[in-house]
Amino acid sequence: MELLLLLALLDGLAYAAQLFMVAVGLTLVFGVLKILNVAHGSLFAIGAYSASTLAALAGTPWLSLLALALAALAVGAIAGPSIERGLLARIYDKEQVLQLLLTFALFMILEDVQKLVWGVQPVFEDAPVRALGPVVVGGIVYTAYQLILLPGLAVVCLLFLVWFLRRTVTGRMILAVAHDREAAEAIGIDSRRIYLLAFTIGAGLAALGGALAAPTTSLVPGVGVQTIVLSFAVVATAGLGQIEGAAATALLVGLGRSFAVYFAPELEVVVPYLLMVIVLVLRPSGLFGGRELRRI
Amino acid sequence: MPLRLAFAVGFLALALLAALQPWLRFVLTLALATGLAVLGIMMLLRAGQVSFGHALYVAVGAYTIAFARPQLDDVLLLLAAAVLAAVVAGILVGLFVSRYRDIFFGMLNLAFSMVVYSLLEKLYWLTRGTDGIRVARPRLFGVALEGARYEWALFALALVCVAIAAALVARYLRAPAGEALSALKTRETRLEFAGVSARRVLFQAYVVSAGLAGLGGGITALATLHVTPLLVYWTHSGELVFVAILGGTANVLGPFLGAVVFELVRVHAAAAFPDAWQMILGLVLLGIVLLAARGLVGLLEELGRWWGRRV
Amino acid sequence: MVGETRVSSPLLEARGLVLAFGGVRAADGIDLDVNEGEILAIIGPNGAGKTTFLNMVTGYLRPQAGSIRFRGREITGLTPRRIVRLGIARSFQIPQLFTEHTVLENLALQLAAREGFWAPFAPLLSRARSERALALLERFGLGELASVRADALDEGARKLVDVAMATALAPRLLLMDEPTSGVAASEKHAIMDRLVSALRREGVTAVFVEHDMEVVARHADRVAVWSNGKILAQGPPATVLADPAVHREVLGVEVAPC
Amino acid sequence: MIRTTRRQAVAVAASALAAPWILPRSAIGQQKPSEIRIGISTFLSGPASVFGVPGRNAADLLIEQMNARGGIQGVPIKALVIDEAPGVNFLLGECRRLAQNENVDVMFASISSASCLAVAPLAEELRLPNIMWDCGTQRIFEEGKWRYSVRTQANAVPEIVAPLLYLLKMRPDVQTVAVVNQDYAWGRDSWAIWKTAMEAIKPGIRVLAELFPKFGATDFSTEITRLQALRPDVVFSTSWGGELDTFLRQAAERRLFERSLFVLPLAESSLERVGKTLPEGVIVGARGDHWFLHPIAKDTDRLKNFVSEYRKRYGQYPIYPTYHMAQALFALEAAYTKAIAANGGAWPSREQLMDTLRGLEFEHLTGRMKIREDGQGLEPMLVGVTKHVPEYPFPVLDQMVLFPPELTMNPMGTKGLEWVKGLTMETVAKAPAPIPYKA
Repeated sequence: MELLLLLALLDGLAYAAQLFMVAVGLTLVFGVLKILNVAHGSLFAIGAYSASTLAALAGTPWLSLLALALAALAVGAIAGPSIERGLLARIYDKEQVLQLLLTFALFMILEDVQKLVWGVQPVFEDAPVRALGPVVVGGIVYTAYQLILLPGLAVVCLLFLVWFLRRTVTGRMILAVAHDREAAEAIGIDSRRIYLLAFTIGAGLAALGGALAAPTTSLVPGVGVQTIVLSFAVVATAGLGQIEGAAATALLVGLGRSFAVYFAPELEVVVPYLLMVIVLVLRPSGLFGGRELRRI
Repeated sequence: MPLRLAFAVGFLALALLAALQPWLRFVLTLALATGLAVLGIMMLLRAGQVSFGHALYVAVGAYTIAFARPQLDDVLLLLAAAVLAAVVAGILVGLFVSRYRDIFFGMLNLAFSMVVYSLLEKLYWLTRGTDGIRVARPRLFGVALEGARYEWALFALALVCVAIAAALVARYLRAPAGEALSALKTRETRLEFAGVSARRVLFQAYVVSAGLAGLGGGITALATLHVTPLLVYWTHSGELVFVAILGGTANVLGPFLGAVVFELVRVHAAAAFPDAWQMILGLVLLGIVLLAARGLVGLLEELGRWWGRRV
Repeated sequence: MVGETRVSSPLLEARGLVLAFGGVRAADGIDLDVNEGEILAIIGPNGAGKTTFLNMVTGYLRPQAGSIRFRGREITGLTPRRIVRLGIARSFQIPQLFTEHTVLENLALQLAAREGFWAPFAPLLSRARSERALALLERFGLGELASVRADALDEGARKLVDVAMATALAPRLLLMDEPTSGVAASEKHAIMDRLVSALRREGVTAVFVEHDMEVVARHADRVAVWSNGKILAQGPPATVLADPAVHREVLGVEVAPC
Repeated sequence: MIRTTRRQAVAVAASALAAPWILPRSAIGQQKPSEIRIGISTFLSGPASVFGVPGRNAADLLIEQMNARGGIQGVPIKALVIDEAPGVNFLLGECRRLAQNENVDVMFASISSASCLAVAPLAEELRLPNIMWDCGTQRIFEEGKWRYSVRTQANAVPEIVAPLLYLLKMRPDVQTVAVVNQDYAWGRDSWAIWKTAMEAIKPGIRVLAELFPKFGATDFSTEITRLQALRPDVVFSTSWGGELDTFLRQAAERRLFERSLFVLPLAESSLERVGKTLPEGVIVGARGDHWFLHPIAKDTDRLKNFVSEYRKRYGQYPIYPTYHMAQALFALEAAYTKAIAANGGAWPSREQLMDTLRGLEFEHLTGRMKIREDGQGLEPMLVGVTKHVPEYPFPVLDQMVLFPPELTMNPMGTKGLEWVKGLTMETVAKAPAPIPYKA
């Protein structure tokens, strides 16, 4: 029984790490730009496809690990600014619904773009996983990639983001804009630049999430769709723009899911949504969200 | 009343289209059904709230018909059952979600719809999972209709439902509780300081919107005679919001205009580019959002104004 | 028992209200009575806690300690919706208008809030309601703006519409947060004259936050001076405004020429 | 000006209102058409496009080849492809468009069972000949009688029974089994068939875990950990596409193949992609009597030519949906040919075409098959076990058994799920001898 619990815990951690990597970028973008980016899943998918392509070219397994990071960086650096400047920046003054729908349109377009570029046959490149080899826990074989590297990177990513946002000038500027755009502008912060920066980081994180997931899974049309809905649930459960909240929620969902697989497999699919409803009943602004009072 | 005229012209145009192109009868019936669901979405959009899960009520309506069909053999009774079930579901969920705003409102709706989606897939013994349930073609006023007659009857019925729903919703939107929807969007606190429960304003509209979506789902099920869980998948909910924006929220014509244009674009895009129809739809949506944020109704109004200036 | 029914009992009694936000004490033991029929002005520097007091009375903020009674009834902790139904309406420092509606519709929504709000198919702008809304607007000299969308108004007009909306609720107690700030100086007095005479005619008790000492001196029966979440002084305008401490605290900060 | 338009409009509307009571075009008379128009519904987007697109590719290639030979009875073929991914509502509208606007002569529907179940009644209504080219649910002909629909391949019952028979023949000592299926109709149906048949043939095999990860899952780590801890003798999975690939890769990385024997009735379609990650000794099905190294047909020109042309054009070996598409096309060709011959050279009506399809025997790429009177196709089931050979960078099938339909398919008028309850060890014993892989 203890072994079973331990295994469920390990599986949950590994899953939570993947989930966090996808959700954190979405949370960041939502926190700063107040836009729920439906195309986040597409960026995830494009990051994953690019990483697979690049990793396949890399030759040696260790180089392929590097290729993952490179692919994410490239996708973030290209897609982020072009989407923000080319599309989003045009409608910041419009209603939120329109901004949401814009990203939905983008999602539909990118779905077909992926198909045209990478085709419909599943793409699979697991050289990075093989490079790290297996780990054995209690007689059970895991891959080091999923059990150690991914959770490790998720923690690094979390710590980095917290440090970046709280301790650096740029990060504080992002937080200031996220908190109150008008007040931030009043003290001389160029919110347009912050938007660009935050969206680019968010896009990069989406691509990174995809790139890191790529070696563990087959990429097929629709892979982004599957990921994005879950990330939505994480973002809402966490509270608006809460990085630590996203981590905590990802952990909750990851553990909830793996315990479900062990003890009540039929519940697996609904676990994230049940968690979300329960959390929002108890805390209407999300796990880490503070209640906002409007100045009147 | 120009809106009534627009509806009359629109109905005539649809009937003509359906007569000239028999296959469009079915597509247009579905478009009208979608329009009914979007009419409900549009009420919520007026309150600034985006439901990313309203396909739930479409599915409740459709599955109610699938489950009730063995006992009921009448189109109108079945539709009534569909609306009733959707209203009940709307009350249950609405009591909960009407407390929430913006992303929480949107995501909770999404969550409920996704839970129902997985239940429809999971409860295989009850729902036949993704295979879906066949609906035997019911009678209308005791008359068994075949093929094209049934299609015409359903098309006409959809038009009648649209006319009634549009008229009632238009009046509702002019009544205080309807006008309060956009008041809720712009200054919810002020509503509360006037002694009005913003939650009740939203709840009431939510239940109406659920009923409308249920009616739309019912008509859909009666037209396709086969219901599957895909009806409630979140992309379908997204489509409903898409159509609402495409049509515009200025008046009750928008949802139907949007739905008809959406279906026609989709059908023609799919015919011309079977591999990239989704991209075409995405580009249309992009164009609307960037260039005509008030939707087709807004475009029509501007066209009318331009015409007025020229003459 | 007998005491509560006395005519002289205050309409509103605030006792020992305390509220702090992150170290700043916006209310630090506020005791204040508002008597039936009087018009009370609240003055004080920015950040003294004037708006916070209104927010607590109307249920937007909940005091951490203390109690508020209205017509002898405990209202602390009730929601704004309940409180407004008991007869306390307010206007806002930052106008809270329904910006997608016309001025007339803004007023009509307030009127509808009192009756007929849930009638599903009776139009908001029924003839009777429109006429009443228009009459209210005329009182504030806003008749011509009736069909203008609220987001197209200038600051002064917005402010007045906001106050008009509060009066449309026909409260027993009307709280106004800087009702004429942003209104052109030339119109200020005329509007206040009309407003105050209407309040007195209808026997409405009012509290208003004001920075313009002339307005205070002319219209208030009584003045309360706020400072750092406390009431520094209260009494008839002539006495209070002559107090050097008040002068230093309020006028020294606010009105001194730069 | 205005008056004429209105009068025209009224006239058009009036004639159109009358239109539904006019008989459809096809019933009036059968002249030899200028082309045979086929509407094909297949997945062009979403996860199932891993089957849909190869199916469409095969159609393109084969139709081109057929037209180069002069088409069917001298009439060229034209295909109109539609995407069934958006769901039944959309598909039914598209089918109506194809039938009523594009005047297709035959419909090939579909991949998903939901699509087939929804299209069959519509085909009746439109009197539109419909060949179900790939969908698997056995319910279609068990629960409905369809005048205008046939299926040119087997169905879920033999597709699951054959690998089970193969397993029990190869490993009669199996004690425990676990299932990992996608959580949707096919995953549930196929498990029900397997479980029922297994309990009938060899009662007492214990089911250690029934895992149904959600459809479209991208990670099976948790399931794999479960399976490692439970150590079932057999892991059964009817997953397909990217999900099967992921499951197999993750299982290989985590050495699950060393602990359990895998039975994968659909894995033929994944072999080339997963490559030698998939170890030897895994039981693999092909959803029918076809494979590019089919033990009997592999040296025939017909198959060799198809495989090499397909590879040249699309860069991959053909997988089962391409054969299913071929079966549909060859059946259509054979039916037209036979019907015209029986008709004294005249072009057959839709009803004649359908009558001919029932009971039709026809040649396809890898053999010969028959369509039963109820419309259900009968074909043998190829099952084998993986083997690594130097000639190919991916596993090939060894010890192939071609299970005849008599052994694995329920007879007409019975329900598959009931019929499998009558299977016994004798059925296993009747399995034909395995054919070893030959380069």
